[in-house]
Amino acid sequence: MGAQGKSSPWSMQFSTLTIVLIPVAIGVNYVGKLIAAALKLPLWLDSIGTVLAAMLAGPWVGAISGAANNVIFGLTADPISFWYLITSIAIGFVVGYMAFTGWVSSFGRAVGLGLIVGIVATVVSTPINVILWEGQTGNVWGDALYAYLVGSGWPIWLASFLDELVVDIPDKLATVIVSYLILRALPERLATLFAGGRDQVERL
Amino acid sequence: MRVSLYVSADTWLHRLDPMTKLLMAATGVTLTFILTRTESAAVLLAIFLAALGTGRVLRQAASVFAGVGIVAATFLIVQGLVHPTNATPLIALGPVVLYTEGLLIGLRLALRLYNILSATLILVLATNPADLTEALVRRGAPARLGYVIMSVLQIIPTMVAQSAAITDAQRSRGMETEGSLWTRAKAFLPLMGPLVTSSLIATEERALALEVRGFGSTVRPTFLRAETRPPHAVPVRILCVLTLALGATGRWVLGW
Amino acid sequence: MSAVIEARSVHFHYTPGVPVLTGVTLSLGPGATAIIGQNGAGKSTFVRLLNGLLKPVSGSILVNGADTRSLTVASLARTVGLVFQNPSDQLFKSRVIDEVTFGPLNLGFSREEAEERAREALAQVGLHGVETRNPYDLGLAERKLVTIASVLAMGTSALIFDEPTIAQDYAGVRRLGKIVDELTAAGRTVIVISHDMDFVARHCHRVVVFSRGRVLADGDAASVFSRPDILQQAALEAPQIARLAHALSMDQTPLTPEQFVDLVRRRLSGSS
Amino acid sequence: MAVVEVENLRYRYPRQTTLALDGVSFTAEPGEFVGIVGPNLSGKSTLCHALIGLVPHFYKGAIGGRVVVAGLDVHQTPVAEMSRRVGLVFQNPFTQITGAKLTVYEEVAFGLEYTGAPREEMAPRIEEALRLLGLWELRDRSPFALSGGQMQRLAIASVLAMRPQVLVLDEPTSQLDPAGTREVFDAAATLCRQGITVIMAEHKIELLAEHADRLLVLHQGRLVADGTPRDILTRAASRELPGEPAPAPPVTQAAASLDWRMPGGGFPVTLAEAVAVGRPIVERHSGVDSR
Repeated sequence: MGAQGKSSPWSMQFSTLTIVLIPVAIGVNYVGKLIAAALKLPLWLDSIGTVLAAMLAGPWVGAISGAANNVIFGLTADPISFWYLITSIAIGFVVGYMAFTGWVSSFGRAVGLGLIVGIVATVVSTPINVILWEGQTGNVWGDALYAYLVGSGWPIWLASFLDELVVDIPDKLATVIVSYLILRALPERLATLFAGGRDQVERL
Repeated sequence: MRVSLYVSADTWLHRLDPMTKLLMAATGVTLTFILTRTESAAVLLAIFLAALGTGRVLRQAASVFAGVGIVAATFLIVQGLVHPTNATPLIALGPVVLYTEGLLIGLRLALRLYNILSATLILVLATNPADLTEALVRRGAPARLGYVIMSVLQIIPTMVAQSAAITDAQRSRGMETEGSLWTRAKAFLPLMGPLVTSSLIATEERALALEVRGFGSTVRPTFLRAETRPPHAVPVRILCVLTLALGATGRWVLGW
Repeated sequence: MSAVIEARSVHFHYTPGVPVLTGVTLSLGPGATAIIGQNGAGKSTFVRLLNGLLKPVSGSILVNGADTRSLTVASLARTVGLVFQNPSDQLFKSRVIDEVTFGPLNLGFSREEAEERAREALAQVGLHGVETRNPYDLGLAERKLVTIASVLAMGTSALIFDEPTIAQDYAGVRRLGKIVDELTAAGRTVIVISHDMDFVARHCHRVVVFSRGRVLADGDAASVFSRPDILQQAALEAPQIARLAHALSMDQTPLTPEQFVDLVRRRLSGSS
Repeated sequence: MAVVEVENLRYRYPRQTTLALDGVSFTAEPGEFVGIVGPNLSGKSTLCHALIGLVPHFYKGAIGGRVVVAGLDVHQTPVAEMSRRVGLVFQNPFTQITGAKLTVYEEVAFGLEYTGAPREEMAPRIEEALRLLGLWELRDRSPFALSGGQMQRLAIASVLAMRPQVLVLDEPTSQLDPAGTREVFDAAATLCRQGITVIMAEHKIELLAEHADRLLVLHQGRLVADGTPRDILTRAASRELPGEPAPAPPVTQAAASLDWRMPGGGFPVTLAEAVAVGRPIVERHSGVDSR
């Protein structure tokens, strides 16, 4: 289902439908974070929309959703999110491409995808953290680990990587699993709609 | 329920056109990375706060600042405790020792955080997102990108309202939203699922509604309002460029 | 299986200074009661108070004698079921059967019991062979029936329907009417919020008129629909057939075309 | 001269085996109010979408026959181009608000901006549309702060500013309360009087009976009846239509049972007609003079 129906994952044709999908994805990111906070869950869960957009409409739409997410919140509500633009783009690309190659076909594979996304997010975010904040993430638990590691003489890069990793792995794993469960419950009609953008009209 | 932090008012800052304020924010962020010494960063922060103050948005800025207070505190504590260059103990609370070198680095990080924030907030707090978007589209940004930005800000409140209705519906079916971590975690999917599915279904009608309003049109869009630029925009822009030059000179020639 | 819900001078507001309900006193028992009124009259707020989603600012709501303030929504869900207007506010499972068992499982039934109840509920709303379908792949009318079944499966003695007929076609409306009739016949307490006066007239014995947060009228359907003055005050209209009878100065208020035809025939034969 | 010509229209959605529309033909004249009735999934929405080209351009699938609206062959013309001749309004008032504009006034400008209308033309066209729909006083409000009926009128005003010759409404009142429903029907009637052709798919048969000049009855994708409300509803009340596509209004049902006929034949379809027909009959037998 979803992106697999398409001829190539890298096709860059955007229908009105895929354009409309982007603000919805960003809204889902936002509300996901809100609900997670309301339920006092120890995770952000703020990229479900980006992940789903990528699963449904491919890597470009995923990446654009991720980018637009951070630009918009950066310019309106949370200036720091602007700096993690590249992380969101990477998540969109990775999920979009891997969904196309069959990584959302079963629960087990979705777990694998979640781990990969967590690692990718960490790899991309670590340099940003090092450049901006000497490698800290601002997350209390992650930074506690960072403090312990640096205090025991670990290099900042490695400590920063692990600081981000302990936060990102559970978060992205949960994000991808939730997205996978939602994707699986989507009606066929919807999947057809997003996959059908490039069909030709036949004559009867 | 609003996403944007923008507050409308009538000050020199609000009257400036969006592109000038974008230039101001960009200048401010660039200077933050050019002038990295603690003293220079403090001077920059003072300048940014002055701009926010005269633009009458300091109160809103303060609440954003407070929101990242914990992050700033973490910088001070963690760097003060463990930075590799730490040598001079400053404060000792039992076994916990905070060092001068680390604290200074933590202070610099905190200043950087607040400088990036306040420079950006000059744009964010005093610019209507609609005006900024339109200004960008006028300068050749894709009109569809303009749509995306604006509709996000409007769609989010309706999605938040719908998530309240969904919460009501699921609680009415006996779902608990409080209790152990597992109970709360189990509630996430029943709350999120209907929101995502119905939002995605609504994209169809939304896309149709845009199509019938000419959204797929390939002609260059026109604009309801003519663009205006206040007289003080030009001096402000020149000032930005001069400050940037001064900052660069200061850093690489004078060693600020 | 019946429930009595009592509202005692209930006041409610979301924002202080903007009252939504101002002193509603109402006792709701077995049988079908319609709550009608303009948008913003406080109907939807009122029913959210009945199942504990909202708590009165002052006054109290008693469900079978127990104050809703002392009960959680989850525990009230055993007694009072609420079917929301929009099916997409609750559907999240990929199979109908899982959607319908969600409520019973929340109430602590075992999976077998829950599935047993779900199958009964689906049969009761007249849905057959859809257990493994995706609810969103069903038509709108069927999707609504799934949400009703998902509440019926919880076996509550009181059931509230918020705008059941919205966006339904004629066949869908008739099916919903049949469900209301059956529940009423089984002695349940049924509350229907609706703008569809023909539906209300046909399926609800009692009609409560809400206007600006208070009860403007309360009585059997015929007596309420015979008062155009009150209905006008609430920006409502009687069913078309009742308006016809009124315009023809007939002394009784018919609720359905069949009743009107009877009245006319009796009158014609009586005077000839 | 017909402004809408539909000839043997057949359509099948992608990945489906049955036709959603099967040999539909009809025409509509300028200023005519045409109602489309039929159960859910009978093809009402599909037909509405076909009049502006969303079927087939947006949905793809397979199409046959001919649709000409305002002189343009819909199957050959992009939707953006059609949108200047045909307006389409949907069920849900919320999803039609573009979400990209902050005020009612700007919302109406959206379509004009995207189709590149010259700025000097915008103000008069927006004002005209808002005044016709009775929204001029609300022009500075946020679109999301409107009531359902107002929002739906805003959706109509937004397509009206494009100066269409044909306005298509797809179940525009299904989400509205009675007051909002009235607002939308009154607005549609006003536009008809301006010479705009209104085509409305609706379940609320009482209101269609009152306002429409003609009713089209769809059943399983086929057009099974086309005639005046009196003709169609008389047949419906006499159970002469296939399935149960269009239940007659309660007054028509009652009149049919009592065989109360209009002077020109057929049963009354509105309250006023039923009163006019029924009063002499009832009063003749009442004994008391009610006037």
